[in-house]
Amino acid sequence: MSTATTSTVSRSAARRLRVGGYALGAYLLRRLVITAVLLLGVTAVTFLLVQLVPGDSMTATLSEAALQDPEIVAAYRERWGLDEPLHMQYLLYLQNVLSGDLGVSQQTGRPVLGDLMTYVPATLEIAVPAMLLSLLIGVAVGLYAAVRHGRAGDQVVRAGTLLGLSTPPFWLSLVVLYVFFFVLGVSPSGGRLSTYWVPPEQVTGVMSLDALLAGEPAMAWDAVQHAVLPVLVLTVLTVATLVRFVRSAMLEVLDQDYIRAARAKGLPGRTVLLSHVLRAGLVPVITVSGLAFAALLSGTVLVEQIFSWPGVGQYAYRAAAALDMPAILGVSLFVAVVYTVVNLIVDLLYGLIDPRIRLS
Amino acid sequence: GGSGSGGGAGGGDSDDGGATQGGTLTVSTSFVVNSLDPGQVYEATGALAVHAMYDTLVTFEGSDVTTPVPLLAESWEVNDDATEFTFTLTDGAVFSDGSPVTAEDVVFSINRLHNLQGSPAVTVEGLAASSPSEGVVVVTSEQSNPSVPTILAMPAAGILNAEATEAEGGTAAEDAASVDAATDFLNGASLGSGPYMLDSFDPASEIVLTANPEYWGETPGYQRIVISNVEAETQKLTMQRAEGDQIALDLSGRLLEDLPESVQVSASQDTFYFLTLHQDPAVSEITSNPDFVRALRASIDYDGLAALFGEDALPAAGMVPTAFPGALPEVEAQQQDLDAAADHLEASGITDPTVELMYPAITYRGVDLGTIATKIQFDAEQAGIEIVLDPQPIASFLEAQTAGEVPFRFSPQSLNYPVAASLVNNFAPGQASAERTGWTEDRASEEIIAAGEAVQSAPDSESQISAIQDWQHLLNEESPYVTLAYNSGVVAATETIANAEYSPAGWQVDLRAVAPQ
Amino acid sequence: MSIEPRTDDVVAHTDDRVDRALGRRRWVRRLRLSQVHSTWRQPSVVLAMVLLAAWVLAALLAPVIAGQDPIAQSGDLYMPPSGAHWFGTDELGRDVFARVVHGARLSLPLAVIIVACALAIGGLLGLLAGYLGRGFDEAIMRVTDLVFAFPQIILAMAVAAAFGPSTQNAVIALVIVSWPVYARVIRSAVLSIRSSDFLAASRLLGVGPWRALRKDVLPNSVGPAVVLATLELGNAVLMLAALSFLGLGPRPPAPEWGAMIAAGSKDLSIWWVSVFPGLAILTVVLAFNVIGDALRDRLDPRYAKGLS
Amino acid sequence: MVMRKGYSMSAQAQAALEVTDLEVTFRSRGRGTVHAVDGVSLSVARGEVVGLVGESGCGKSSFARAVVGLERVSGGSVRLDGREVQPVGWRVRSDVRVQMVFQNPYSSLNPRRTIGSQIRDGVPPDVTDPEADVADLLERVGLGAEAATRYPHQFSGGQRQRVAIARALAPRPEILIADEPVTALDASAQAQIVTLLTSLVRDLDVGMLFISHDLALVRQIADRTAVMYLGRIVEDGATDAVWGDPAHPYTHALIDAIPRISAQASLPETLAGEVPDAAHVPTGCRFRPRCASAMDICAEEPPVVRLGDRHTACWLHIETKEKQDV
Amino acid sequence: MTALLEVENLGVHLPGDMPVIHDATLRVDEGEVVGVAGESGSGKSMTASALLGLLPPGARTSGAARLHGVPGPGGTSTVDLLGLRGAEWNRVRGTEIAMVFQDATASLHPMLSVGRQLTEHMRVHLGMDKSAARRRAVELLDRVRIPDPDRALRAYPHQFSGGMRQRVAIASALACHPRLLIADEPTTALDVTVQAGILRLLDELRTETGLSVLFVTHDLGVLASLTARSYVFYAGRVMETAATPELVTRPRHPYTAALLRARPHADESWGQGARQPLQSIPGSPVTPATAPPGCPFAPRCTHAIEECTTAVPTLSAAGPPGHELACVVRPDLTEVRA
Ligand SMILES: Nc1ncnc2c1ncn2[C@@H]1O[C@H](COP(=O)(O)OP(=O)(O)OP(=O)(O)O)[C@@H](O)[C@H]1O
Ligand SMILES: Nc1ncnc2c1ncn2[C@@H]1O[C@H](COP(=O)(O)OP(=O)(O)OP(=O)(O)O)[C@@H](O)[C@H]1O
Ligand SMILES: [Mg+2]
Ligand SMILES: [Mg+2]
Ligand code: NI
Repeated sequence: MSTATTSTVSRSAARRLRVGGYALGAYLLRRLVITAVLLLGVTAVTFLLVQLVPGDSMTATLSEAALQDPEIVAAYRERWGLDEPLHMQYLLYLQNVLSGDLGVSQQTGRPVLGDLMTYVPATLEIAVPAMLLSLLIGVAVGLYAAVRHGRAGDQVVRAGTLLGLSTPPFWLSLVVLYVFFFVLGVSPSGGRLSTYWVPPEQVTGVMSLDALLAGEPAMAWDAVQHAVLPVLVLTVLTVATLVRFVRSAMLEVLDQDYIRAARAKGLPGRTVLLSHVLRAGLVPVITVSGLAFAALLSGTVLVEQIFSWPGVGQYAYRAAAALDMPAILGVSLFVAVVYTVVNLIVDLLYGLIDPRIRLS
Repeated sequence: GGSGSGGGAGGGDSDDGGATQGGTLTVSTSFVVNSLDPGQVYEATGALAVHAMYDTLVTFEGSDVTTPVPLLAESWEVNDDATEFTFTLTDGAVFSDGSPVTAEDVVFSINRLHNLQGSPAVTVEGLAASSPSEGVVVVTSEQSNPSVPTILAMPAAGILNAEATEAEGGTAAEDAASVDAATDFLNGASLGSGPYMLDSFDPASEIVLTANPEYWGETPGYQRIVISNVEAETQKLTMQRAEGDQIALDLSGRLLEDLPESVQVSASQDTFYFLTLHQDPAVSEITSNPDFVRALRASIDYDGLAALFGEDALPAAGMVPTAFPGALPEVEAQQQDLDAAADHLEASGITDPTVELMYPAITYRGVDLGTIATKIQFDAEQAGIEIVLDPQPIASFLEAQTAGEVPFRFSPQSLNYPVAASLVNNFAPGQASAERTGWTEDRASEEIIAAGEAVQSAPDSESQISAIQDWQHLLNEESPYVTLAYNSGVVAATETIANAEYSPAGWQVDLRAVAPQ
Repeated sequence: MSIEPRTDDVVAHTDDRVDRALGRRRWVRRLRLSQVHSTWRQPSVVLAMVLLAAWVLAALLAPVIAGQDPIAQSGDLYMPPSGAHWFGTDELGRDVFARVVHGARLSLPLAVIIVACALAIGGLLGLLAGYLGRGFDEAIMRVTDLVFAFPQIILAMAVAAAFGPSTQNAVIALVIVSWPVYARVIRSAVLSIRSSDFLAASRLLGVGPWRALRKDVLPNSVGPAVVLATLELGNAVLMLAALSFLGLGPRPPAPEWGAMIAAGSKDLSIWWVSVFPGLAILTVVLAFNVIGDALRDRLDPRYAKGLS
Repeated sequence: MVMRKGYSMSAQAQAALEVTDLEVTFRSRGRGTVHAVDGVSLSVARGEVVGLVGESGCGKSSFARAVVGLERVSGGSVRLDGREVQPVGWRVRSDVRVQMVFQNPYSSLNPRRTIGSQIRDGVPPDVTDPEADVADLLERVGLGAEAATRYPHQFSGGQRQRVAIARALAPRPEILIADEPVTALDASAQAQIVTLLTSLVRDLDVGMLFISHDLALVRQIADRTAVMYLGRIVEDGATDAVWGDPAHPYTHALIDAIPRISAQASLPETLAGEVPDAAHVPTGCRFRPRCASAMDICAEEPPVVRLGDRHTACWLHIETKEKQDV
Repeated sequence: MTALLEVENLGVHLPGDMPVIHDATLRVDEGEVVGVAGESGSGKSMTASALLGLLPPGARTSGAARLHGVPGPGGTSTVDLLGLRGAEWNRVRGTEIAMVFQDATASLHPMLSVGRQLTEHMRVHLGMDKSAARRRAVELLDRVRIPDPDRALRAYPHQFSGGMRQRVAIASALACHPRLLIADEPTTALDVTVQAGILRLLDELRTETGLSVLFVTHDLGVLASLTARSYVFYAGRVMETAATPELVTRPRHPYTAALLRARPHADESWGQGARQPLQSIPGSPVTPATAPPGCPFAPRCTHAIEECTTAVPTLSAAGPPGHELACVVRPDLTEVRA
């Protein structure tokens, strides 16, 4: 948040903290390189975790019958380079990962990558709306709280966000399900679609869209209804962080002289808020929304399980419950990659939006 | 919830919807399915699906598991010492691709099951099939075995289209275990002659079956059956506000409690829960001590434990669940006797024993095994035995169990095939399960070995039943198994469904028979 | 002169003159201070303190307060809340109230252990990274980047699963995923101190680098660490519960809140089995968060920024 | 004549601090190499106040920090009585005879230590009663001895600057570098601190390099004044001479830009343009682009000209110098 | 001269009942540059903020601040600035009164182009379309001597130097033809050389456009060179006011005199005057909140008498017309300058 760097920080510190002045091209390149290195590191971490699993990864992966067969065992050893030194094993692992081979899930007996491909759209179906909703609410409410700083509205928001931050996600899901399904009976129980529907042909992977494409509005509506509660819970979980962040970012901006200057110019309050305060305040918000998205993805692990939502989260949950390491690591790797890439995009956006980076 | 126009049978508009009576049937069950290849199928849900897709020579109807009825075989004969079974195939049975079911297909399928050496192969151990003439199949057993028709009614013995299977890399040859490559294909499509075909299989979430338009028998009841992987608690939610035709398979005990009146429930106590104590002193000095086993056996609050499962469970009397002939009468149910436990413990010479109890961290038939294990822990504590719980993921548990080095474990068990004698094949000293428990023949008494043999050599089922009861009494005396309780398999179905009966035969509910009412 | 791209350093320079207006900042500080004093008197903070005190007391006096044995089983399964069982009984007929109260004995100390370990590791590494700079700093920061690339709960899950489920391993997993936050925050605090004039002045007086670390750097970086640790205590409780919920926490029959919720989640009609432990988590975490927030307001808010 | 980048001030016998051809460079990403200090020579004698003035960004602070050893020196040398001043690094600094007073009194004291403990850090180990020494130092800067037990936030900006001075004096320094020590203070506090500093210099026979952008203030207290522009010294000499008759056009412009108090309101004179980026220094005379009297010859690096006691680096004085030499 | 702005007994209390301004009375005539001086924290900026309604939220004001000749639906009228609420301010801000802040870096939005920041309020207030506003923006930039105005419009603030930024800020303030410009220490953050340029610019604007300026500074030298009349603040009160040359050469309030003595005497004949030690004011400044009863300067005043600590002196005439001071003692200060 270089906008906020003021001179109370000793000057030389300020110099060091400032976003360096690179041209956008160099900035882009640097970010790309950093991301690539990070991703490499991410694979190293998952590889190390594989090594941590007690016993041979082979016994965990191969079936009983296959283990009896020396040929299969030899082939397996060769493919995963189990006889090679550790760094060679890592290279092999890397090679496998790069070619999309994340191993075979013990639970499903299928390649982890294929499993992920199946479950990702379902997760996105709730994660993306929840993220958008969180951003919308987060910005609106955060801005509201900042403008009403210290007053009743702000206090209420603050209390609400603290409550949101302190709520265990799995518990909230249960309570919501209990209330809306069990007590009130206004929501479907779980899953993506009532079972009497034949799922539409997968086009986008998003159930409601696919249903619409298949010309089944009633089915699309059913799909939407199923998504409501999980989206709600995920939103509640993410929005608290966002509101708090937006609030403090906006407070910081509201405190700036340039906002006073804009008001002194006689600009209407709305204009000041929407085109001056928001613009400056959103830069850090964009950055943090990358983080928030990652948090949201982690949230799906427990939430999807409770709502029987067949997404990556449920997959991860089941993998964890079954100690299905290839699947767990596949999910970790996947989410880490998504997160890293989202962050890269966010950083690039940041570079595009902030002229101080764009034009330096 | 908008249980709108799309609900019920309306959901399944399809081109040839006229052929079947119903649209979509949803079967909810919490499952782990490794394979839908008959030669590999082992788990209950796999059996459920395979049974619907593959015809067997004979089968069972409804909840009855005593009388096999014809399916692909229109009749069969058995020789006197029950070692040779001759099946005559019906005419007109065709696979889903339209080709006729021949004796070669049957021979291929049974031999492949045997030679694949997969998990279900144990049931056909010692059996071999051949076809002396067209339309006739002879199955021989190395030992006298009156249960062969029952074994051949099991889903694993489903008949595959031999030609098509071979085309996908399948083989029935001796080396099938390493050469056969059809399993992957069979996990994505079916090659049977049953009323349903495999539409899609997602090992984590669902199995979708569709009606076989070419089915040679009666038209299947539904156009589409979705077997979805749903936790027990969600199954309950679904049944509470069921829309359309729904079956739930894991509702038992408490979960059945406040279901709507309209839900039909069918149950049968076909599972038992038991503890196993390793008999090899090298593995554990404690668990191999017979007095310790007795102390533990006396410490368990069988009634309280059964209560945890809900109304449909019973405290165990012997190993055979009440669903099967040969079960001990209810009055013989075991009782907690803490004084006796104390005496036994003293006799064992072990003071303040601590043992680790390994069990799979799963919910089985709606009951969290952790709950039961915690109860066991608590009861044992009353007798001065400390138990440390060691929940393991199912895969690790099975692996450890197979390795045969677990001192003390707890798990549910159902029968390989619905004949009590199958337990002897598995649990008698020296048999597969007993071996993994270190209960070798030389660690067992003459008496119990003889009792086991008596079961196996019983010429008819009557004498077999009394033999098996004797065997169970002896087990309660000196075996490393502590049978705790029997629990039911339950089928809960919406009122719109006919023939939703629980079958202890292994497939839980006969999907070929269920139909809209 | 024409409009040439100016570098930030030049920008920083003109800021320097603004230091003249330091007076202005003095009032800002004064203003903050006056607000801060009221933060301690805010009803929410008082409430949080009381709540936390109550939980600590509950943990200390659990056997007295609970009245019943948290692992004792009775035949009364699934009893709804009543006079005999305030929070009802669970699937084994155990008193939920007793279990919730005893749960504090598990969650609170474990959270403290997790935070203490993470603080010790992350704090030390962050301190050294900020102070030593260069290679060491780079290395530590890249490692934290790596850990941050994974969502916390998923990494914790993976680590706990790799080590196998147990209390100890859950704690290890949570420490592994949470130390980098401390490293980051402390590092940035140290960085700003490292370039501070008072540290330079100390060194000019002949104070050695290690003594300066102890006397100048350390005391000035504890503030953010304390704030963070308080907030992280809440987070640790939450994460521990999540791991237990997943079955990767303490083994049964330990009255762990997350595990209790998991047990209750098996059947919604016995809502009391999961609602009360959930409320326990909620209140504990809320108390930590409110107090952490107040602390953050109290101590220099600038440092706390790294948290959000 | 050997052309050197910088030049030394008239070699005074008693000069304690001797800076020769000092260079400080920074490499910053995107900006390239910045020669913040580009060959500066300067000396400070005991009991003498040397003023250093210049616009923002001309390298005054970099110079100060390099002299005390806080910034890495990339060329030239800093000597105290002939011995190199030891840079601040991983070793304990044993020679503490050069001390510094910083600009910002709010950040130059550790907020979490008592004043006394911070001052005691500098008291030489051979002092038998350090407490008394601290009390003595505090008295000397006009604070009561009881201040020792208090914390920085209990003091105003001016008082903190006094504390900072006391601390700098603790190790009995011989040279004090004061980098804009009063810029952050109110007018009245400025006067107090400046008065204190000058009296201490005289009383303790310490040399002081007083850096400021306030030319009037420097004129008020400095014995000699050096004017810095873009990393170089463009003029130096006795203060009265420099201010009375500035030799370099830059000095002239600086002086003319100061607003004055007089009965007739008059606006200060402006100086065209602004200080160029130190990373892209103009060729030849660095001041040329802004200089009103720039000539063709100014495209070449100007020589250092000696005018009596003074020096300047400007082509304007070449004639004069030659005349003198003759 | 006609009064443009008349502030009477302005009082400002910050939330928490913290007084920052007491009974400040001041006047700005049309086309006049008026100075406000005082130590840090004396309430200069608060006064400026009060006149634009930019006080911190929750601040209370008292007194009156009348702005004359504000055009309205029925001809021009007088507006009490302190009575304005919410959107009413927009009648005044930008068009009648504009402001330049101390720190130009902070007072320009870092992410909006200079063009946008120059034109947005023109379009709101003057109803200009985009191109007309741009044309005027180019003129303005040219007026404040920014080279290559066309390019400058497309640039962002960080691409300018501090002095240039302050010029942009001034251009932006002048965009809607305000009649009063409040400049709050606009040169404090700048080098003297740059400061000189800004001072000249403001002076030119005054002569050319008849702009009135309220110039806030703590540097009496700046005050002397630019302003015609000045007010000296201490602890939120006006201590003395007079024509600037009179004030700086013949101050009558001990505080003003002390301020003058504390600054370096570099002003008269350069190079000659022997160096005199600076004379600092003893003690440290107080704020209205911490001020003792009576004259707030009394504790630091060398002329203070008993009475000073009891009654707060009010501003009253002294000496030449227009010279007023708030002092009980009114010592006969001989000229501060030799
Ligand atoms: N740590 C640093 N990294 C990069 N550049 C630096 C650093 N410190 C100073 N500079 C550059 O060196 C030049 C001189 O800076 P310095 O701080 O020495 O100037 P100064 O004369 O003290 O200015 P001021 O009057 O504003 O304090 C400037 O161009 C500045 O940008
Ligand atoms: N945001 C604020 N909150 C609380 N008090 C404030 C705030 N801003 C200013 N003050 C107080 O108001 C008084 C007057 O401040 P003001 O900004 O008017 O001083 P100033 O004369 O402009 O000082 P400077 O020369 O440093 O700009 C000061 O005592 C200060 O403590
Ligand atoms: Mg400097
Ligand atoms: Mg001000
Ligand atoms: Ni519905």
